[in-house]
Amino acid sequence: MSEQCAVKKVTEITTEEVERIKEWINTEEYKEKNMAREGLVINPAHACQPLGAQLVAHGFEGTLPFVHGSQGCASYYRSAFNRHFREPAPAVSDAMTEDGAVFGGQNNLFEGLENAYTLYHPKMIAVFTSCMPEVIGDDLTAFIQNARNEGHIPADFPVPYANTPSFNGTHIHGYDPMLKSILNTLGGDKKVEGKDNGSLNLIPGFDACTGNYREYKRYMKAFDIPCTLMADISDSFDSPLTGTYNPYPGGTPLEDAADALNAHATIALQQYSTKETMKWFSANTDAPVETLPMPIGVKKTDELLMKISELFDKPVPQELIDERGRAVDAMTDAHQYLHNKKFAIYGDPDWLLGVVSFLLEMGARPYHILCSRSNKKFKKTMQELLDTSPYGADCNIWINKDLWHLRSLCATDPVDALIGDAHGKFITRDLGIPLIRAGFPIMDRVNLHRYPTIGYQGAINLLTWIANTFLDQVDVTCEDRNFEMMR
Amino acid sequence: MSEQCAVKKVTEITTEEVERIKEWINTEEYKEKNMAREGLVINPAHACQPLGAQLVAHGFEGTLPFVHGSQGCASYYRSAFNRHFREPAPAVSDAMTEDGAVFGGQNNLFEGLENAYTLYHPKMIAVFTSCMPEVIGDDLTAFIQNARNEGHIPADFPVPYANTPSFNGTHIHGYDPMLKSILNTLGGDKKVEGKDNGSLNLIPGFDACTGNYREYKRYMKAFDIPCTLMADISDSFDSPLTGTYNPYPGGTPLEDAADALNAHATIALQQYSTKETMKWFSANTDAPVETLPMPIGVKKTDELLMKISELFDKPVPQELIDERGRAVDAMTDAHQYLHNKKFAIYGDPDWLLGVVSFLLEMGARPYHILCSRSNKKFKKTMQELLDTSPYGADCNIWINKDLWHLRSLCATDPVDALIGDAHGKFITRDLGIPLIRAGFPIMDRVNLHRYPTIGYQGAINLLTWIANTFLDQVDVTCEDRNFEMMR
Amino acid sequence: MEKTNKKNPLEGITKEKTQELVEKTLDLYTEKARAKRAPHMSANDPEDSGCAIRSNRKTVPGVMSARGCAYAGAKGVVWGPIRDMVHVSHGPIGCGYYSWGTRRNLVDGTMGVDVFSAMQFTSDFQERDIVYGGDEKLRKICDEAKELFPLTKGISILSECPVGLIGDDINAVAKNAAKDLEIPVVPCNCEGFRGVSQSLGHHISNDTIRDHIIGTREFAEPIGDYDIALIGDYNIGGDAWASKKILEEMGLNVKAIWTGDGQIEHIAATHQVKLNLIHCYRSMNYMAKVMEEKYGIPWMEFNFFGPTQIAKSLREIAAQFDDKIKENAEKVIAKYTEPMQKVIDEYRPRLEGKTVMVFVGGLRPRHTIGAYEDLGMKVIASGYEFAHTDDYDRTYPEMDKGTLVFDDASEIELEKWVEAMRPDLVASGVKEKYVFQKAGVPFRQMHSWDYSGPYHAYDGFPIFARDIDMAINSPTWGLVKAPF
Amino acid sequence: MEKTNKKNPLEGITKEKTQELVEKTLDLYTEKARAKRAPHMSANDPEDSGCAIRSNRKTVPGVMSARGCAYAGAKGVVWGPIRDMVHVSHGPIGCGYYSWGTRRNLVDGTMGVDVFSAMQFTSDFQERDIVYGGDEKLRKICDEAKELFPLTKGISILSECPVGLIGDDINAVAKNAAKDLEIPVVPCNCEGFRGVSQSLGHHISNDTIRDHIIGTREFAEPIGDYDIALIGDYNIGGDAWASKKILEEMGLNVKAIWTGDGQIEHIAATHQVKLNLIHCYRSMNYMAKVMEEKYGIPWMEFNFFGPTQIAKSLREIAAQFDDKIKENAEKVIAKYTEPMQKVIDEYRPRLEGKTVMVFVGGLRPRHTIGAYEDLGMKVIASGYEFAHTDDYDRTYPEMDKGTLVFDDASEIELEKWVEAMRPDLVASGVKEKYVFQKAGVPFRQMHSWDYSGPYHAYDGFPIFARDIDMAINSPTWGLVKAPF
Repeated sequence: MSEQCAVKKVTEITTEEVERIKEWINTEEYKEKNMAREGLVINPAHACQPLGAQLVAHGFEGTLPFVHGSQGCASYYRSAFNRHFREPAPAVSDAMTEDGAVFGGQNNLFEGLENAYTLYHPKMIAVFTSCMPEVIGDDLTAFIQNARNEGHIPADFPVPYANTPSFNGTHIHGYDPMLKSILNTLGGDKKVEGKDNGSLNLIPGFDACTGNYREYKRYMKAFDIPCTLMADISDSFDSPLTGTYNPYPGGTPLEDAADALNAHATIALQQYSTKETMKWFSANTDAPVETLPMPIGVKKTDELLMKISELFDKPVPQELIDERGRAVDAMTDAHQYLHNKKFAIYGDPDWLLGVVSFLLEMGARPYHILCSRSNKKFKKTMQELLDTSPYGADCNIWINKDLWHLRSLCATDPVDALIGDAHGKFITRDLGIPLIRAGFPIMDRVNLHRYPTIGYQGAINLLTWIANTFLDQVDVTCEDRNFEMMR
Repeated sequence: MSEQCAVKKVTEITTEEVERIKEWINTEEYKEKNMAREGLVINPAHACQPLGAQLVAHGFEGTLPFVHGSQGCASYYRSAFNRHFREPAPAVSDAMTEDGAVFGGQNNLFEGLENAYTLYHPKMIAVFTSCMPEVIGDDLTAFIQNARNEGHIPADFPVPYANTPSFNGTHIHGYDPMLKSILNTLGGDKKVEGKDNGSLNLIPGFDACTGNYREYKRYMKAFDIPCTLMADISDSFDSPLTGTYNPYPGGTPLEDAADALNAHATIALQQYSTKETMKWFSANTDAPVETLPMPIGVKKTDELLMKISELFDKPVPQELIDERGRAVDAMTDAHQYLHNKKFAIYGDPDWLLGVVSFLLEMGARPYHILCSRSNKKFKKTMQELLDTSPYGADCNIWINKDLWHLRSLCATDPVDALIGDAHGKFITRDLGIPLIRAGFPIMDRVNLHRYPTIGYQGAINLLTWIANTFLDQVDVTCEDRNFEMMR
Repeated sequence: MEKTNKKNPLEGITKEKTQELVEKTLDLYTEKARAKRAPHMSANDPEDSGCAIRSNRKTVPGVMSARGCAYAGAKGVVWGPIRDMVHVSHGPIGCGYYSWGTRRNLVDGTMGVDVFSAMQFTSDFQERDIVYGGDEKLRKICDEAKELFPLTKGISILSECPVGLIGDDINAVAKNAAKDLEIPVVPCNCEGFRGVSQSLGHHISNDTIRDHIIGTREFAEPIGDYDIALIGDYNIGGDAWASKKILEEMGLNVKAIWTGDGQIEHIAATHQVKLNLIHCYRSMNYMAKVMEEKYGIPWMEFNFFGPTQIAKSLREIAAQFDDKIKENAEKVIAKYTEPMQKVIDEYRPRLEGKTVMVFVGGLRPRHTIGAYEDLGMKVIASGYEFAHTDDYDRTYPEMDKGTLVFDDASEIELEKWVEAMRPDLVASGVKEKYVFQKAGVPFRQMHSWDYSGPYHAYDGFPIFARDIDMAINSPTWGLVKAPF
Repeated sequence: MEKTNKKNPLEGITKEKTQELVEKTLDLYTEKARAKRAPHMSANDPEDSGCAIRSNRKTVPGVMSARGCAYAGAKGVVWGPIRDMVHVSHGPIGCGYYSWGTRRNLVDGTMGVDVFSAMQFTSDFQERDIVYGGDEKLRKICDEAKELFPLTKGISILSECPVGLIGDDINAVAKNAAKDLEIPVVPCNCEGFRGVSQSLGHHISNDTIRDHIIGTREFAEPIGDYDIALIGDYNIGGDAWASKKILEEMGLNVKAIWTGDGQIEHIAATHQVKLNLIHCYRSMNYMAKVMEEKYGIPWMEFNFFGPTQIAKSLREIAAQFDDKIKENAEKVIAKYTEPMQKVIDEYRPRLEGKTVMVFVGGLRPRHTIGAYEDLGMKVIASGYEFAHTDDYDRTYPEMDKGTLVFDDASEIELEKWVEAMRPDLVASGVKEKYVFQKAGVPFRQMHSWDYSGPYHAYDGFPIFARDIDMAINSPTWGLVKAPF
């Protein structure tokens, strides 16, 4: 930039240029160029590991999430949750700076743990890392042991920790090690041979829908089976406004979590965000350990209920059978609004498998399925799901693609609606396709995370949002002569 | 038309004429003319009495609604329910025709009762009238006694009946006498001096939201107080699809209804649709009989819970206190989307009082409140409610006006949104104002009647619909430069 | 009659078995009711019409009938669709309210300005109107209608039950109002208690059109040889627009439509057309006959459901005209052959051998048979809500031997038959829809096209095919039985 | 310091009481942390700046800080708002993801065509990039950005933590790419671990603008006497548009905005303007000084919050120009006096005597004081997230004696202070918002204007007033305490 050439004049982009490019980015030619991208990622549909770890931490009783790394990281994770839930997200960091790069972060961790323990009176501090300590290779195991030895925290105070490098996987991959570490820290040594506490460990996986957690608990109550719902954020991120701020509302009771290895059975409801945790269960208990699909739609919910029924030798409660029937009723009544409609869906792999399953149940076509960080196994699993239905034929699975890819796909091979988080809204604006908001994050609408998307009521909710979005669209876009009272 | 003048030519309305009138009907001048209407009613926001009676009938165990009158009436009531609930609405009529006008409808009633009893195996037949027998003065008391005497129905078979003339009041006024008659028929003679069965009679009033009924039951379960929810349509009009048709799913158990006079207390949740019934309770029992406002919004829900708590000397359950806090939280978080927004609302009087109360809680302005058949008492009650809040200042209450009046009002003195049933959609189309659908009937969207509008969750639901409607509108109508990720 | 994967949908259907089913169904009734209902249902024999179904009788009290009333026939069917008039539901609030926006008779124009069909006008009778009479109010209503809707081309007054019982003289009011307001004001005594079904409402309305409308206008332009009227198309979901389109493609001029998207002055000048084409025979055959008698206009029935019947009808219509029209008809048929075949190729494999039970009104119980057959399906039972003998006479030959034909079925009969015959689709009305869906049986509303449409003509068939397929093959049916 | 219905919002606020509160707050800490935090908070004394607040120090580990990092300062504040460049968040996925669309720096143009601010570009580092370095990928990214967005006027490369740790040479990559692609490609080493807050990110970014941009363009049209640049307005919710509007109304030409709705070539030519007007002193005073030194451009601070400060600023700005501009300024002030008075008349009665605690970044902790005062309110506590000494020097005189001034507060301090001082409003960020709302305290996000805005200039004040009123007076606060 310091060359000695004559200084150029300020130029303005002409309207013609803008119009030309505006058209061009909707073309097949542009799509080809766009899909060929190798380096640049544009509008990705995923965040980084520590976010998942922090979600887990918020889900345990009295637990303070603790970011070992730069303070800005913690601010980012916290505000991401603030915006989605419109709730506090108390978490601290140990504010590593340049000197950390040189000397490592042990001193920051010491001081941080001591202050956090003193100021915020947590029952547990859950430590996870952001990039910096991962790059420089901080040894958390040693550091935390040293912190105990040096009295920065009491010897018996639980400090689970997880390595959650942001340059590997996504937020769902940070969920797993943090959960495993918490369970191992609290109860890794508490397995009692032959003991069966009669309860179910239920592991939702990364899920930012508080309504889902409440629904899981309601289901288990209906079964009358004691349940330890792991990383239960339903109260942490949906607490009453009473005039008194409580930084730790709700969460999985630590005592229950500590007894996890003595449970009657363990079920995970996502497979991609719970792998390590489930391995840990399998390695440490002889009780049944099952990984089921996320129960979105009728069939996947059936699967969960049947499994619970089988594991606990209890019939599915009539209350839930009736709910099922009501969901099927609603779906039948509204099938004509979704039948053969094409959807573009983007999000986390387990969630995608669930929503796709639901759409297929409705005779809808999950036409563009986009998972921004995933692998061939996911692609295969998804393809197998698509193959179970004629409505899955000719549908497309896109892995390791982003929302700018999706924009090109929808511009050249359109769909009737998008389903996904708020980040898809630019596609819907540009292409005039409605967005049904679900998943994480939703920072431009209120309360949606309070409504379950799992289970039978979740199916009704999804159906309501989708069908009524189409009906709204008809009423807005139809000609006067087709504007009608009934739909 | 038979004059001997030259036959005129077919004329076409010119585009200019259309444009001129199209503008004219939005003017102040037109509004004045329109508001001055004395005879013609255009697009009314209310139906007729028998519909309310039929709703009540559907709400009791094994009960077959029976229209004494023209068969077309029954078809109309049934299809109105079919379309709103997307559910069966089994009901019969005795198909009176011309000869009924001459000889009265006794023979039709005899034959009808006999056939209905034989074919549909009801546990109770609830008879109500449409116009014809009301005009000719059929004596139901005598007819039904005669039917028993002549063996068309068994002597002890319950046949409550109600006079529900369509030329008087609205659907909410048919609810009342039918409910009273059912309770009187089943249990009018069953009051046992000193007996208190410990339960609460809860009377929702005319309400076509199945979600509300379920919510009432859930509340009472949370209180752990036995409750007889009267005219409980929650299963009748939201039954599972199982492959087997059951004409009488759910409904208030007749045995419970028969014991109503021995309840610990009775609460009605609407005042305008339950007057006769509540008089009957007051006359026949010494237990507390209370008429509360429909519990829409936080304050009115508080009132209900406090009353239950007081009557049964039980604290409000923590579960509901937490729900309250979560509703207040959601309302606080979203207040900025509703604050000072103007609404036009139309519907039944009790429902209007509830929705207005909720809007005032949100700092919103219920600017045009329209009740198509009501009286000065309602107007006064509503004005008192408006007077409790600065946001009620300058708001307008319109009684005995219709939706064509409302169109003029909204055209000349606009609002930000309408709240009401599907019939308002033409106003929203013409004037570009969004419609938030609530109330009865909604025949152009799915599932909305499944979501409670009462109670704390109802407040969250209303809030979600309203706030997200505005946010949708912003995202659709804003300029590109104001299209944003967060809202 | 168990459901199997049969390719022949009629397999197992015999006169004997069907008659046995009829008997079993009648066993549900008391003796008296049985006697009344027995003549209304029978196994069909296309070659022997001795099995004639009794029809157009009073509905048995206490059964669950699908029928409406005379008012419904007048407001919902004949008068309501006329777009440029104010149709006043005269009497209490309900009748107009329930029939508001629920029949999908679409119209072109600007609501509240030059078209009014989507609106609901009523006199909202109160007790005092019953006691003191509603004539004065009615007159006020006419004045207000004209004042607020200056472009209205007329007013119809559709009486509800009380009006006929309290002795109001709506004819006198209408006459005076017509004179003063200088637009037709048509009194229609279609009180709901008259007759046995909506059918009488059609007839009464036809009479009022005959007495007050027909012949009161002439077309501004000269009459042409190809001028026709389309009678008995109510433009449900745009049906009339689809029908009109291909009639015009074959060179005919559709001068008036009765009454879908109808314009009253065009209807008034219909006496000038060269041919009346009648689709819904039931509701309007009487008018065709009147025009034939009075003005010598020939009329013919036709059927625009499904490509086979459409082609047949186009040729039959063309046969009434010259060679040019005949050639045009062939061109139209040729033009649509391939697209229709594509529809059939797409959906027939998914629908082949499926069976249907039909129970609706008007023309559909027989007219839709061919459309189902184009998709490889069979109507195994068909019934009318409010037919007359001439409807049944036209139906027997269309139905296979042993299939069930019936009249004014009560819901319990339908349930019994569906249980026994297990049709793959029930095609009936909204009151029946959710009953059969609860029973796990696919269903389409065939009065309102289930909020879809059009189903008429070439534009309609692809939509019809798609809708039938999605109803029958929706994967939601696979969810009905819980696995636990 | 109990909350009362006092009309004098400062009643009961004394240096002693505030200092006592400070001490109590510090009691929460360990000795070590107490020593670190103590110098960051004090009771104000506008006449005695001896109480200087310590600032721009490392955040204490383990407290709940509101601070961001250098990357946040570079991406979110300085570079991100420049609309016509592709800003690449270089490193792992998260930083770019979390900062995507969350700062409301609005832009004019067509997204993905000629403006890119609402988009998120990242190199999405994977393990292999950490191990083998990301330079090659970065170069590919530059090429792809130029290919897919041919109208981009440049590329910024905003380094995240790992980049600085693994020894990548983004300067070399950028230099080559700039040469090949013929657009500025600006490497910005704003790794999050650098410095103590986003403040260093601003500085680093300013340095890169200085080194790579300033002086590389000249305006196409001749330079005029009234040409100015608007520095430190990030167009949150349209702020810069509101500011620009009245500057132009008074006859000035806003040639460049730094950086809200910014255009890189205009920024590059800013060295030609006659005056730099600086709103957000914190983030950009350095650049103003650079331009003063290097190009002799005078600069001045101003304040566009609330009519009192706006009028004062307009006069001060005008004082830099000739009489024409001075007259214009008076005209502008006169024009808006009545509408602003109407706003005050509407809201002041509802807000008179209300108190505010402010804790935000940039200029707002002092600049918004006057706007609250226009509404009859008092700021009783104010603090900065990432200020320097010069910020505090400018703040003491604006705050009343005994009010609380603080730096880099941790959440627990804020809680303590709010509990004790019971302000009627807390004005801070999203991380604090729901904490204080849970405590029943009205709150507005004052980084993002809580998704409202603009708040700057005359267009902004009515919106500011409305928002403050609705936050404080929302009837939802009356619902907080359950009656049971």
